[in-house]
Amino acid sequence: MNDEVAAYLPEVEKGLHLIPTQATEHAGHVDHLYFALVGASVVILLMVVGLIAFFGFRYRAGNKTADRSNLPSTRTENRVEIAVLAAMLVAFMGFFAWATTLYLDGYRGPEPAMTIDVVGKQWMWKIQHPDGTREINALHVPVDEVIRLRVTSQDVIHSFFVPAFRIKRDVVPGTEKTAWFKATEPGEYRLFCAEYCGSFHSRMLGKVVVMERGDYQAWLTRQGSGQTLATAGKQLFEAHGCSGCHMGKSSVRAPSLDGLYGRSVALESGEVILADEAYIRDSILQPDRHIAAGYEPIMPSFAGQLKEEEILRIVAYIKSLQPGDWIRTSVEGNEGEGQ
Amino acid sequence: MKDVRAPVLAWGAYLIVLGASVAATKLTSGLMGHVFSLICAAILASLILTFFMGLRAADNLLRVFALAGLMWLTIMVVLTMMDYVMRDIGECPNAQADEVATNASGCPLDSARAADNP
Amino acid sequence: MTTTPSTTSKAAPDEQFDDLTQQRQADLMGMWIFLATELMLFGGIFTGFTVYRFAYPEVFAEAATHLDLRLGTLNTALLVTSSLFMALAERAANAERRRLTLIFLIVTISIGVVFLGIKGYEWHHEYTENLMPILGLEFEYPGAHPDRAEMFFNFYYVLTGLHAVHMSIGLGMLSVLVVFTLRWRDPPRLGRQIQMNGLYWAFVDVVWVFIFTTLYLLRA
Amino acid sequence: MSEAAANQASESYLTSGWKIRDWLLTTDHKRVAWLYTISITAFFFLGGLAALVIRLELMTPDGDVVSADAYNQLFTIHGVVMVWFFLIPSIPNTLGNFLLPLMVGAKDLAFPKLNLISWYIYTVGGLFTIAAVITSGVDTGWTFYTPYSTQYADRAVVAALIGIFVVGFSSIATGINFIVTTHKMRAPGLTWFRLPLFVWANYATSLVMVLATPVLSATLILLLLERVLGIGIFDPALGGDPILFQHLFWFYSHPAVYIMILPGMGVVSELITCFSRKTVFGYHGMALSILAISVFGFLVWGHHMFVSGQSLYAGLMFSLFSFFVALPSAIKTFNWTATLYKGKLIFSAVMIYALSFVGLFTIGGFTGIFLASLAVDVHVHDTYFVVAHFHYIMVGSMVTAYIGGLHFWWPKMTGRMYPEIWAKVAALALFIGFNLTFFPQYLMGYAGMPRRYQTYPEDFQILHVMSSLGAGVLAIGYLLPLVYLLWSLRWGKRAPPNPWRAAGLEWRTDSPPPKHNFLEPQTVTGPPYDYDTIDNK
Repeated sequence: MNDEVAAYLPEVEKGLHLIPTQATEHAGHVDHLYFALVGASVVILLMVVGLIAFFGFRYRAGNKTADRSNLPSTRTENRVEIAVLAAMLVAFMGFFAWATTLYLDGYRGPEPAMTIDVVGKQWMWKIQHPDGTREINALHVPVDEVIRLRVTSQDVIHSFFVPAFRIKRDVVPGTEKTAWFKATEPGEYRLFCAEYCGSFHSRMLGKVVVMERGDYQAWLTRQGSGQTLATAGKQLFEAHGCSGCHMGKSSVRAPSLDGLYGRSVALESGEVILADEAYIRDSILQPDRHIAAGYEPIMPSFAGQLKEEEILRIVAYIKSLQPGDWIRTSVEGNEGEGQ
Repeated sequence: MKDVRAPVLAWGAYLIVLGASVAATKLTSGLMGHVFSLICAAILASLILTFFMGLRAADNLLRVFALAGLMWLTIMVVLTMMDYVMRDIGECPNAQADEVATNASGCPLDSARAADNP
Repeated sequence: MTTTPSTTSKAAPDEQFDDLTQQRQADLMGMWIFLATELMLFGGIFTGFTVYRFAYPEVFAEAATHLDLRLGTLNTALLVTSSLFMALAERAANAERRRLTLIFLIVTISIGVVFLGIKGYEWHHEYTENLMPILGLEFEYPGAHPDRAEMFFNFYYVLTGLHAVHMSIGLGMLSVLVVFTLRWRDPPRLGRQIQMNGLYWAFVDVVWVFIFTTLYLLRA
Repeated sequence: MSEAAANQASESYLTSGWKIRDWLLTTDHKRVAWLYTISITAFFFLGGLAALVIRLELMTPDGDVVSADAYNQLFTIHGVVMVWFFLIPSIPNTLGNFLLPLMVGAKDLAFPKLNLISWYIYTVGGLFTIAAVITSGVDTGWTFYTPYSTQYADRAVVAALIGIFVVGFSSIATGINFIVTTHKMRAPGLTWFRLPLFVWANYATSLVMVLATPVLSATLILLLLERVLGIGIFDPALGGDPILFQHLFWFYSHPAVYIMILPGMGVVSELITCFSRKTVFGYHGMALSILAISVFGFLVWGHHMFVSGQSLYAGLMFSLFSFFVALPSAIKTFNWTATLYKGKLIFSAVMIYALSFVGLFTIGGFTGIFLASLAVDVHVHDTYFVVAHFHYIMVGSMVTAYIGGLHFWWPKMTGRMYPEIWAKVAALALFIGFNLTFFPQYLMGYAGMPRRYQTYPEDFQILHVMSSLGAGVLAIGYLLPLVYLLWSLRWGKRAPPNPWRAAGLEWRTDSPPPKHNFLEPQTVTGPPYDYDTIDNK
């Protein structure tokens, strides 16, 4: 593998593992199903090949002594076919039930301990922890915790694939999907992009680092800032000039945003809309879409100016604002620390 | 020239049903009107199929082929909608949002929170 | 399939067939299968429309009110009238009445052209209202959710455009039939050809019924 | 009939007229079949060449043979050419075109001109696409997923889409032609359940072609409009859903897989019965299972989208249907094997091809069950496991059947015999080379090697090298028949009308057949594959 990506290759997973490391319980379960399938296929294949070989020898044209009388009647043929069909159907339904149960488990996880945002982008993985810590092409997680991933993409479809966890989730622009895992073994595991995404698809690699809980905390602290999403969002909010219109005295021109989240907002069109995450997000990217009643549609769109993870941060900031926060604190001061 | 009556009558019937369909749209609104219009569309289409396309006189095999197209279209629409109708149960970030007003991103499609393409 | 003029004598089928009945049945069946493929072609796009119609019901119903219902209705009526004349032309040809066939065909074509004219006028009207999100033209939509309304108009142009393409092909073939009728060489063969084209023409009408209903009529 | 006319009528279709016009404007289904055979062979070797460069690149973990973009263009060329310009038209348009009218006892297809036009459409569309792909490069993969194809990929995407769109009409034309011919032009006495399974298979294939291809056309139109006019049906910025594209695309492309494999099943059924000297086991079951596959094949497309973000429950349904579609395939495999029971087996080259088909199809089919199993699919989706699976079906089974069929009917098509020894060598090379190439890919797939990777972690190198070496052997398995079949055209032994003593109407006429196939109208009085009667004559 060339040098530019070598840095992202995990340390421990060297060597060819025909069955990749089982780093989650789910991985073990999937492997059991896999072995069962392999077993069934081998039996069937041996049967087919064995029969071909046996018939081939026994009924070769040169063998004049073989008994070729009493060919099965159409009726017998039908019976045999139905028997084969029934046997296959039973086996298949067994596999279907087994595989489906596992699949459902793999998608509807237990209550997560934390939710980590994953944004795919040509050709890197951007990861953002709940406390605002960010990393690229690496995902550090504590062991034995249920981790929920919220995945989306900034450009084309990618796919978040960690063989050691047996999980894969397409990362689709414009939608947000979730995946979860609970790693049981500390170590480093490969992260691949599994959906073709352009020139450097094969360089869109990363690693998942599973750490003991204490190590994870230490790692988080080492990452410095310890900035939460909301504080990071506040900085962006000010840096992009949002506060100029939305905050303080100037709120004549733009609605105040404290306590906005979860409220119903009356729109100029007469509709009433719930201010949820999507609404806040829409308002940043397409301000003209929902004009709050009594305001002019003068806000410019920030589409293209903000990166996906920056939007997530600003949304987190606005979500964190409690009613009256901005009135109590004139201009500078303590912002609400939501969540 | 025989059998001119049937197509002309079909044409008349067509215009009447069309009028009813348009009037229904004008007069009523919402689901009932829509369902009525769709039923009217089915009637209009079958009028054409039966009287202008000679399906009335055609042999069964042709009817089977005509129906096959329809069948396969149904398969496509039904199975595709099976995805969309049930999309994002438990996955949509706003699924728990209460019933207040129009949700800015009513599921299902738009867990697709409008994107940020430049 | 059968649009090429033939110089073979009147009663003989094409060389691969045993007799005319077989040929006629084969032609009919081929045409119907072709129509089934056409149905699936439009069906693919209708499936997409269904998905979004279901996902954004209010926006689509609202956006539909920006189409001209009067002109749409007029066009629907016109198209069925042309189908009627096409059916009459087929019967006239089978009765070997040349003048009548010619008149019916020309009426069919004229109505088709008027249909396309009205359609073009509608498009122009939407263009002047900035409701044509094509080639980067500005899209100014007065209602809520302009982006999803744009999706509605995308489907509107795809469906009506594809339909207009089919209309134009049909008009081209009908014009060829007019020439054949003028020549009047092999009337039974011409009858078959008119029948085949009539099927196509009526099918285009069927598609229009659904385009009209789903785009114009399912409105708020 | 005068004597001259009688002579003319009995003259072979190959000898009557060798001017350019006699070939390029022919409406004789047998000559059109040859036109198709030539174009298809050219496309096959072009696609194969791309595959060889890909395998060469993958010998080492680094990207050292071609650039990243060139690699992506290569697998796009390989996919587009092999799927649309080789696999889909392969058996139907060559063997099918040649044999279908012969097998039903007709003078020609129902619409001979349409047949010729379809070849022109196919060739022009194919060449246009190739020109676009080679000169300016398309790097979307053959799947054209949005939004990559609409907003990010290279410019020539438009040209490639137009080319593929155009070629779709050739499929539709062929489908219509075959269906009508099968329905309306059967010889007297040739009832549905007396038809050879090859005809059944081509009939079912045609149904799929006719019902699925237009949806591909619609999808391509939408892609084109999005790229050219900015009508963004799949554009997330407008609330569009990129996954909708996948639904529409796979509504065609999954059934297309059955377009590729069903004719192969038909061919193999003919070959096995002939060289077992015995009727097929469970004829009705075989015929009906072909139809069942073509219908059920339409209900399973969502299994390409288990991790794409379609709804969980849609995933469940598609998984269930995918298990169902495996049932008729299982029946067929079982019946081919059971056909050998109490036969008089002759292990000619053709039989070796047929039996390798059964083995490879069993492996390919069973790994399909892995992929239908949701939880396993999540892990192996978009890895080399999938690549191996569909190559076992499309190359291992389908191409083997095609080449086997070509050998079987070669005497009929050309009037010449091929050298049997070389054919056996080629058949073995094909079988060994194929397994060496693709079996390691199953292993690396489960080990986590994603597909469409130009560079990869070193651990996988050993398996990649095995695979690349296998590809070399496989190439020999393909080149050999090309050489000795061409050789036989001139130096091969003259073939009698029925060198295999095979059943079926096509063997009742001369090799090669006269222009109108049969000198007298044929009637059928008994069941197909009546080898008892033939052998006891």
